[in-house]
Amino acid sequence: MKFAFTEEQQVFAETLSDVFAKRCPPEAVRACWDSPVGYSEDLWGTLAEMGVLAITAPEDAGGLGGDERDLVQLMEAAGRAAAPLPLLEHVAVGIPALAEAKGAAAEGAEGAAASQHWLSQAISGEALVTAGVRDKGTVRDKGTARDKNADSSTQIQYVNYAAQADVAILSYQGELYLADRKDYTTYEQPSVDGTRRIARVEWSPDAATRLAGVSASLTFDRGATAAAAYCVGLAQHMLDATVEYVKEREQFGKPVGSYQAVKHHLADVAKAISFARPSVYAAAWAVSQSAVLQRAGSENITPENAVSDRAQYVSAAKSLASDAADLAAAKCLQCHGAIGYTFEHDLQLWLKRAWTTSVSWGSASQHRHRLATLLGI
Amino acid sequence: MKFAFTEEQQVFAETLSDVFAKRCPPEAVRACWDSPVGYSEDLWGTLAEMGVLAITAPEDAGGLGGDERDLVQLMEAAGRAAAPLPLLEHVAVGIPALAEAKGAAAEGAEGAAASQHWLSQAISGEALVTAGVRDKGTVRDKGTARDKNADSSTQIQYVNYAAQADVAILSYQGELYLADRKDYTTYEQPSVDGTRRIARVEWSPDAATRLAGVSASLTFDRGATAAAAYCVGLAQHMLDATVEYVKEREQFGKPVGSYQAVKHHLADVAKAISFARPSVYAAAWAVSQSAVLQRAGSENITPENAVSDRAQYVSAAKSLASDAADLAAAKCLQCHGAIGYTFEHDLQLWLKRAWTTSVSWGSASQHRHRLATLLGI
Amino acid sequence: MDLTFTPAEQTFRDEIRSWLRANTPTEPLKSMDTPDGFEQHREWEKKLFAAGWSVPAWPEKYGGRDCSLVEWLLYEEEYWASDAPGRVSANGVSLLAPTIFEFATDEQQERFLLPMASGEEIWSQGWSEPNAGSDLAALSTRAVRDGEWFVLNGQKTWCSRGAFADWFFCLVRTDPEAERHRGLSYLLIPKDTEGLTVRPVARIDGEPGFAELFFEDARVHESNLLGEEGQGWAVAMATTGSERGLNLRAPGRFMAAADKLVELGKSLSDPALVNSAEDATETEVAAGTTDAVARDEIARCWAESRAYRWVCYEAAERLAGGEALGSEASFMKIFWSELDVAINATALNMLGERAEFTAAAEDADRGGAWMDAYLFALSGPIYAGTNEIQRNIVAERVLGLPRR
Amino acid sequence: MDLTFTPAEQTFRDEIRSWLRANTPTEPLKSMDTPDGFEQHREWEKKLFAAGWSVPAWPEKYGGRDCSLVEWLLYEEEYWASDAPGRVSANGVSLLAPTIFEFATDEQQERFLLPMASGEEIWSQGWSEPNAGSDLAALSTRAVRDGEWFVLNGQKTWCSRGAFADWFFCLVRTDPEAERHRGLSYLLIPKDTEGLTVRPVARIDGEPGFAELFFEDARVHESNLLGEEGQGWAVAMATTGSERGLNLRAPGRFMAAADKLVELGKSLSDPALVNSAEDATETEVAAGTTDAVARDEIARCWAESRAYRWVCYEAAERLAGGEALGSEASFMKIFWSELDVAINATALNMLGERAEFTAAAEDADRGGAWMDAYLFALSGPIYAGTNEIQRNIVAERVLGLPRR
Repeated sequence: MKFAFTEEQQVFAETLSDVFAKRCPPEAVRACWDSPVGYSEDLWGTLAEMGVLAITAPEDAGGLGGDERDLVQLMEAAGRAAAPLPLLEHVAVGIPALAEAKGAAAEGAEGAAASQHWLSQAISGEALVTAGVRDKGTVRDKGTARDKNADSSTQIQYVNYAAQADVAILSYQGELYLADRKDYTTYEQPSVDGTRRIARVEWSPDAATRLAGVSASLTFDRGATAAAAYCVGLAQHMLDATVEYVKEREQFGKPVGSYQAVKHHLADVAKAISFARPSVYAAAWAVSQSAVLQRAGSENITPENAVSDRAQYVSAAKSLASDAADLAAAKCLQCHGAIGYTFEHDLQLWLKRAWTTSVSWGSASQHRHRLATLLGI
Repeated sequence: MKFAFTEEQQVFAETLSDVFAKRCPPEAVRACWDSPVGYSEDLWGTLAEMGVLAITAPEDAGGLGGDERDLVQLMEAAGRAAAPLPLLEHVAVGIPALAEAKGAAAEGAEGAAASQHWLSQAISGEALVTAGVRDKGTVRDKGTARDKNADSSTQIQYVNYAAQADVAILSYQGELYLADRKDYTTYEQPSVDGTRRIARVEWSPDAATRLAGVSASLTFDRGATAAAAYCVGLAQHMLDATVEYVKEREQFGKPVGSYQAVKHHLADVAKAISFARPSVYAAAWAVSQSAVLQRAGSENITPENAVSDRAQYVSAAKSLASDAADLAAAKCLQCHGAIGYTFEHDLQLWLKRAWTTSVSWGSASQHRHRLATLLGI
Repeated sequence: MDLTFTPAEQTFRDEIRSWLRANTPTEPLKSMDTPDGFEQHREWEKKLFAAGWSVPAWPEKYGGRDCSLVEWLLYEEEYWASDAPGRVSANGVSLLAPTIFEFATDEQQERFLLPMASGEEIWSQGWSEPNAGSDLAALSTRAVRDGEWFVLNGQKTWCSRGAFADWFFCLVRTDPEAERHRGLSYLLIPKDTEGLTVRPVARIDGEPGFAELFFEDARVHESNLLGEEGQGWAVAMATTGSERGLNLRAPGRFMAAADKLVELGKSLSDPALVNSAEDATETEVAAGTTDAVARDEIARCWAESRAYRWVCYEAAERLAGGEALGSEASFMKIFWSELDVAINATALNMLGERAEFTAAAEDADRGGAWMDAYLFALSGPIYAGTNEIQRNIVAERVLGLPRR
Repeated sequence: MDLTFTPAEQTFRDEIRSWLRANTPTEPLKSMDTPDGFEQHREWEKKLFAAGWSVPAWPEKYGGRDCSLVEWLLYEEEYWASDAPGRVSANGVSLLAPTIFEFATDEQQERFLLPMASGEEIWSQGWSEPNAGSDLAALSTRAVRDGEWFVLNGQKTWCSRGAFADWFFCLVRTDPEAERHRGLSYLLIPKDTEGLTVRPVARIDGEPGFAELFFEDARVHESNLLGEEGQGWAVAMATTGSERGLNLRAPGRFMAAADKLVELGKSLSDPALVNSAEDATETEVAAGTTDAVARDEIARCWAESRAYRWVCYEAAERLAGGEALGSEASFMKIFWSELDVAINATALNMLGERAEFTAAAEDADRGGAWMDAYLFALSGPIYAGTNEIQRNIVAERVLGLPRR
């Protein structure tokens, strides 16, 4: 038992923090609201050059062979900067799934072959991968265009960067499929967060492109863990910025941060973050171990248990992290007062990313629902 | 629309408040912990002499012909005093049910006849009535002795004052029955609140004692409304007592009530009470109107709607009142600090009545569950 | 205690309900914080006024119906239940008008009330300053006497509707020697005043819902002084009572919102859409369904919307009996503002991944109205005195806890 | 980042688990706050000590195993998972002992540690006074030097386990001229000290869980002074760190409680017991069933119990690396105390009408253990510095907000 990152991991996280601080200030986030792709292609290129996109790719595919433990602090740093980048979709979810799509069953051969192609393009940054991982397709949302569509083989999902990506990893009935951009249709759904690029994706699953050997469940948990880390980063920045603000802002002749009500609001936020963060790190560890077990086949632990344990870790982490981000958003807005309620003030950039990230890849209550089921209740 | 009590009702409530203040101080509540019946028979006798037990009985039966609007502030005053008296069981629930048990169907003739007998005894205070109104009997709690019992006709309920009462009104499959003390067996279940006298009641419903013409649903709502009013009173007293305490108690050279954290705790309690109370009054009105409609048969409003509306009012009221009592208990204990955590300090008498009354006749979450169903969700 | 509406009340309710059914625009108006939307909403105000439904609680001579408080509460219930447009004139009608009725000269009442009721003149409040928000008494905008005129210098901020409003009601410092809440005066200021610059400020949703006012030797005539010079604080406090109490946010608004939440719950509670427990070890995390947690929250919101209703009917009875509301208005402000957040947050939580969609998204529920309402609701715990200040007021003035 | 336990850690865990399985009393002991129960618990301490499991993190010479922090956390997990009795020696072992290791003379260590570890001497804390609770520095119990002796006069209160304890560790004022936290000293006082009267005080559950101490010219020898005279505050603060941090409430305790809550959820979630929605217009309000609201709360409690676990393993790593915990201990105290209330409140809510049943009730779940645990948990947000004080500490010392 050693609950600590390696020195290498620490240095890497600090390096990336510096990159975000310099290259992704609030003005850069704001600029992405009006960009068609929703993210800074320039910064994305820099990350590709730095090898950041290769972190989660195996060494034999030209990657750095890292895992979720190497990634989790990067996602947190991105959250602190509210960086609008496809790190979650591309690096945390897409590349590991592509990398695992080998030794595929016959019906997935085309998927396996294509995935090798896309993997190298993704590592270099030449191609953008996105992912929409949901359920077996039995559960669907009312109010989507689904009902209007007569062709029942058409599946519907909401996927971030779907229109911008070159290839998407999409789930259907508990299996993952590789869908080229030309194989799906997108209908953009503008979000309250101007840096999101959600689209309704309509596509028909094709058995030939199934990513055999890739666990949809593990893939979902990768996304949820990355989103959880991002939530922690968002919350931490909002707290830091609010602490600075309430130290300076005076009312009734003293800093508003000297009032006990403000102190307790922010102490609650600090507590929520402090308790969510180690759970997110533990989830990253669990995902990394579960992936190893799945690759190696069962040895000491049955993969079944490993999957269940991993999902417990992930759902605990995402529920705590989503709650921390939501609490931070609510309390930090309240402690800012009216100034935080303006478009001009930067707080809104973080608020909106918090509202959307806390829900994506499962909201707090959805993950508690999953966790309760996993616990046998 | 006139949201106000009559002057008569106000005077009555103030009179009873005075009686409780004089005759039911904390020492008297404490004394009931060790009394076999759990309430002051002396005070109960005084209330009988004052005619308080006759409030809800119809005039033609020798009662005062009042309804829930006349009763609700009495229950609230009893709550403020934490008065351990069978007011809810006997006056709020028992007597109205007995009074309604006339014009009974043939199968309930015995119940109807008996109910007239018990009604006059109850009004005079010669007999004690209690009530345990639950469901159709299909839903039962694990962990009761039920499972040990081979005779499947035996029904189980937990009923306050069951061993002390002369007669009990018990529900089975949505119908009410009159059970003489000799017709049911009791197993006392000591409660954290030493003034409660809960027993497990085992009995076999007998069609001959069915209280035909009495709505179990309305009867349940009478109990829930009375419990809600009592909760409001409990919360109000805890708030008042805590306000006094934190004005006096000094730490760091000033009253602890001058600290913003303490202020906000108590402001939240005050808010919860202020918003629960009118809802409880509205529920009392709704129950009284529903009873009139049920007695008169449908005129302008279909009884079906009236029942549904009444239950909405009651479940809204009880959920708010239970939450107010629970919040008051939590915050007032916290604002008292260690002194409130002792057996010697009187706060504990109110805390324990709050914990038990907030749950009895449906907890907040149970009533929200019912309310959601009534709203069609 | 009789919660049945009288025949007269019922008739009143039927009348406004019928009128709204016949006249409420079928298509939602544009946001009142856009230039076009503002004028659309002004037209709606004119229509309401023409039918006598703009200010029903006012005297008939100013376009009202002299209706009772109970009738006014009914009017608000019907108004919001009908999905009628938001009231662009609310700052004038709800915040300023009570002060005018209490403090204005006859001439001022004649001058201001009818155009306010008719929507010809839309008002915005100019009280807060960059360094005087919660601590309103710290305001520093100066107004110096020059004969019949006041000469203003300073800055106001967070003026809702200020970007397009015709008039501002402002609190300014006329006696720089007096401390804090002494030496203030209450001025009514037309937007075209020379030396007044209005800068629109975008709200969190990007629309110019606020304005900043910059006064540079702006001259305001003494006929626009409301109440006596130097008595601005006392005059203003009458308005803050209105702001926190019944006038600004009637329960009908939240009853309608809670009812919409119930409808959302019904629409999503189709069992076929609910995730089955066995799937949970798979990747699915159900989206857009009404689970029991949401049911609990919906029931809580609905119960609270009704609790606020009864609190207001009870208050109306007391007000009709000659009592004043006082510090209890702080309870109400805390209550409705937090209820409003809860209602919309519950809806967004139920909508799951569709929650973030705006009006521009084809798949948004109710045209993105939940997110719009959420964004609006978030300002509730902040404006008109933060809820932290309100809790202090409750603790100190209602409960009597020591100030320090 | 490797959360797999090493083979050595696993062996350690297996060893304590086996021992507990073989030795944990099958019948629950009586309450440790009754005379009989106190002695039963003392016997259990002796048994633990004899097996080397009383104070595993202590040096071997004082009956410990010199185990690592991670092993100590594992020990606590196993201890609480096994349903072993509560630790009547906790105040000594967890609160006083760290101070003794840091500040005591060799003679004092020799004198006090072994009997503390073995349960022969049970300790109680005497810090709070009627007028010095949250404001501990205001304490006024006087200790006047008389040669080798201190002469004590004053009153202490809220001494947990004090009714039956053998020794008290007290903070007293030795220099009446010095202000507040200056001029205090830390004394170790045997219960049979002449001039010391111990008055048992019943806790909310009716058991004498507290004591008040009255000193009337009580004489305590200077050999019982811990640390230097006048340095009592600094000495004491080392202990409050322990009290709030890892030592007092290890995560194992809350993990075990959350696991029991999960079991309760499972036992009540039989679909046959769940009220069907159609019945809801009838009188039934379901009791004793696991609805989805409870599931949500159970999952939250479970997740939080594990969050606390990871926080502690992370802290253990930092402590092992030579870092100190500091003000973050305040986070932990807020967290575990509120989690403990939440776990037990959730259980009681699920039990519905059976929640109130005590151990004396035949139909109580787990012998009334949920209500007992709830009553105990309620003290958590109050003792060892109220959570309001802890939040101030977090805000001021961790976040750096201005004190006033």
